[in-house]
Amino acid sequence: MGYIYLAVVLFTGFTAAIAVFSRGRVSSVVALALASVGLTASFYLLQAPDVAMAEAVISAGLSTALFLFALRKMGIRGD
Amino acid sequence: MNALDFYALSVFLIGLGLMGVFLNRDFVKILISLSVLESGVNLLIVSIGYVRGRIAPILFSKELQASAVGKVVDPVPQALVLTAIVIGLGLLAVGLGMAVWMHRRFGTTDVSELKDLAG
Amino acid sequence: MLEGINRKYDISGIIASLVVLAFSGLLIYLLYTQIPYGQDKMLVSKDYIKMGVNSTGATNLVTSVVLSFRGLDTLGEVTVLFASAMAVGLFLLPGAGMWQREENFVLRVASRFLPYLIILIGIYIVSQGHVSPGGGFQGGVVISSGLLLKLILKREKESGFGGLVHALESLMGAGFVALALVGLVKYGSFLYSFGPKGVPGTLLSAGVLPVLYAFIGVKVASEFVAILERFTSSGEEDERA
Amino acid sequence: MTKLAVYTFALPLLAGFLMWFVGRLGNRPAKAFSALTSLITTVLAGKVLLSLLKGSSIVVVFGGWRPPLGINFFLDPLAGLWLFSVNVLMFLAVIGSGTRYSWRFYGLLMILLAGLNGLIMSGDLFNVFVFFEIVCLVSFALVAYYRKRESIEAGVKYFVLGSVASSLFLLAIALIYGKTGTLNLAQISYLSNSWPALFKLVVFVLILVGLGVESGVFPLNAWLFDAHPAAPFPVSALLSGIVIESALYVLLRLVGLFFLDKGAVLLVGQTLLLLGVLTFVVAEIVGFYQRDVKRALAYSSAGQIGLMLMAFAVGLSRPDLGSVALVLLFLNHLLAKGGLFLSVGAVSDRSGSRDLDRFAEECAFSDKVVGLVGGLSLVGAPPFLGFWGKVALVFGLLAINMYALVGIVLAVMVLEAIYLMRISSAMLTAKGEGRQDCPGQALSLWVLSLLMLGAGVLAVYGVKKGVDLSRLRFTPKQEYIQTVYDVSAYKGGVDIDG
Repeated sequence: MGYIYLAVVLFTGFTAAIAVFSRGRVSSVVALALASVGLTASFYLLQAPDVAMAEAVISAGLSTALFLFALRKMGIRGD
Repeated sequence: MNALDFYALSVFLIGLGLMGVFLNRDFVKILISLSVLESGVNLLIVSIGYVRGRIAPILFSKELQASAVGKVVDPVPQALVLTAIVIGLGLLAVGLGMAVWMHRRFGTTDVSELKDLAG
Repeated sequence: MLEGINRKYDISGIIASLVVLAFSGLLIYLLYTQIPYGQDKMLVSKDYIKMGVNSTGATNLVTSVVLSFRGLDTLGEVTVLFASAMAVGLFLLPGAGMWQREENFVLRVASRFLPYLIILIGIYIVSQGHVSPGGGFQGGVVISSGLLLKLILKREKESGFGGLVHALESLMGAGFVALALVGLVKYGSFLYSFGPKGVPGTLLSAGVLPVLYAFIGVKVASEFVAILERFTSSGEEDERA
Repeated sequence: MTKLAVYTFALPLLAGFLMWFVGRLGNRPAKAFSALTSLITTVLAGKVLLSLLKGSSIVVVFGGWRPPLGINFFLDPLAGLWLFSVNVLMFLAVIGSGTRYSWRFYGLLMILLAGLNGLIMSGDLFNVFVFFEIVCLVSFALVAYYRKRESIEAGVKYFVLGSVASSLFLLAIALIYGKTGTLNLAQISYLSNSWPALFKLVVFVLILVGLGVESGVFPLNAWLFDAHPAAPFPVSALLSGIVIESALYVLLRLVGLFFLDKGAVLLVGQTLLLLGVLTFVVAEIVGFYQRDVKRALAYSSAGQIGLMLMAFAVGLSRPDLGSVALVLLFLNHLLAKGGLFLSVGAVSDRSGSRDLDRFAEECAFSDKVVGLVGGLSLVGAPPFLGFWGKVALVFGLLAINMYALVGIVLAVMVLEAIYLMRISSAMLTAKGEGRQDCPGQALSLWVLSLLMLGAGVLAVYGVKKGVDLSRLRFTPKQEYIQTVYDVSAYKGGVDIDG
């Protein structure tokens, strides 16, 4: 059981670091989405199904869509 | 049993988010760092409510309802985080609205250039 | 990977990082000493767990906390969303969809039936909110993502969901407050969860909680459709005075 | 009486939700609708205040659950006064807001009012955070309403600082919940005596930073000096008049409840006093050199917040002087700054420039009256509340023998007087005969001037009769805990009838 914990924690931390420190905006939005997926898994492991569903749908789903739409409105083609 | 548990991850995310906000100059990247910061705080709240070896606070069966106090995780932090995640999204929508409009008016979303342009 | 980023590495950047590092260290120390991980630290929650089901009728304790014990937070939460939809309405103006130029066959076919499937899932999540994990917020967002397909393919002449969405959003918000006020007038306290408790675990249980969550579900769905409509539109905003 | 308190929060919310429908009829009906709503909440808040002054504090219970289980509102006479004055200025700002704003503007104002009313009354920690978020989010949107280049920079800076601050405040809530297992302010206050020093220090710093940004405390108020001038004038009147004060109110309420056990009173008092002096001195000195009129007024607002912080710090050891000074300074600043921003803002919009020499060409007569009365009371000229507030503060500082501080504060007060009088004289000596957009503006300016004069007369009368204002103070810990509910009887897990 401990390994799954470790895998989720490392995955989330790594993707969040990419999201904050990567160069391109679209690549860091995608990294943020992956971090949200990792976060959803963490909430699942923490016995919080409601929060996992909310995190998956809102942070992984809608936030990423909003970011990409905003970048699209700014005319940025995935620099 | 695992030293690297969710407290460590949430504090790592909080630190990462704070650093991202201070170091980045591009407003969209600052918004991303803010989302990471908020995720860190949300994860911390839920992991404060977690109790090892207990199950989610859904009392689906009769006997679980009878003796649930010792078997179930704390529901209150989950309720708080449910609200906090949606607040975070509300803030993000307003922030991205500002970013788009800032880009349209200044041609860039670089916060540090904002000073001399608007000055 | 780090050097190319337009970032400020002057003194303030370094000081900020050191402060954040020190703060994180202090936070870790504090957490592990004061709030041990994985141990039962509940005080008020013991009451919620002990009497949650038979006093609110909802088997999902998180829902009973969100709607009944701490209902005011959720009302505040709904207000935050309403204000952010209105604020986005201030910044970005509606207009035609941005994607109609590239005629995309897959999207066109998918958008005929897929949204309705997604909305069905969303309605299920909202309606089961008080029995199994899920609820108004999660279900509402799923419904709005279902309608997203329709939004993306909106052509110039097609009118968006504009009027309907705003009307729904406002009505649901007002409905939520009205239900809360009924609790105040008839039962003496704002947001009182009245109505038949029913058999816990069945659909028609937990009195007014499913109705409240339905209001929230439709409100959240219409709010995000309004926000998404603004974000997917190519409307050039005018110079407001 | 508890029902009235809930209506002051529920009605503006309902008005905000229904604003879209009223907006279909046009912007003027929307303005009329929000003026009506804020008038009703002002009357209700007035009745609540009267009953509070006569009777004892009120505890409002939500969802039918008694305090430790459910969320509760707590109203003491000070909260009643704050609530009433917030609603008064909101009503006057709505009718005094001219004709240039859309229905969305008034919808956001109504939600801001609901958020502020909830923030002042709330007795639950996470509930304070949610209302705080509402107030912050609406303030970001209102500051950036004009979407000019200048308000973009103000809006973005305010957004980033505000978001970081609210995340840190949520972090403080997480730590407190982890440590105590409850979110009810009275129960946390009861349990906070046993917190170790390091934990208490970290939570104190987090709450101070989290709420300090919005309340304009010194190192964190960089956003304030761009946001107020760039915002539409009714918004800058509200920001300076009630939003930063309500954030300060909540900060002082939480500090009063969690951190003032016997050991820490001196330390907390010193820190707040230092922060207050820094906020006051830095804001006034920089304000002195401002050519932009609205920016100068924003610096004066930050200065007044510094004075209020000092008043609270003095009030910890000398409650009779400190808390009286806090109340008088708050009321004076609300009326004077609200009036000044409403008139100066409108005048500078009409004349198109905010520079000290050219902004006043379009001054109408009522603008001149407010310029004079507002300037005098803000500076602290004798008959007005500002005078009594500053005197009480100075005496308080002398009482806790901070003589050096008194010297600095008096010198900087003179500085503040100079640059405020420059603005008032510019308005008084303006030759042109300006015309206001709508009669509502003149009405609200006249009402504010009369309120200031009336308050001054009442203060003189009160001083002669020796009326004691000691009830208008933050309820001390013990009394707060007793009024909300019997903490010791609550063991947790014991079966309480729902």
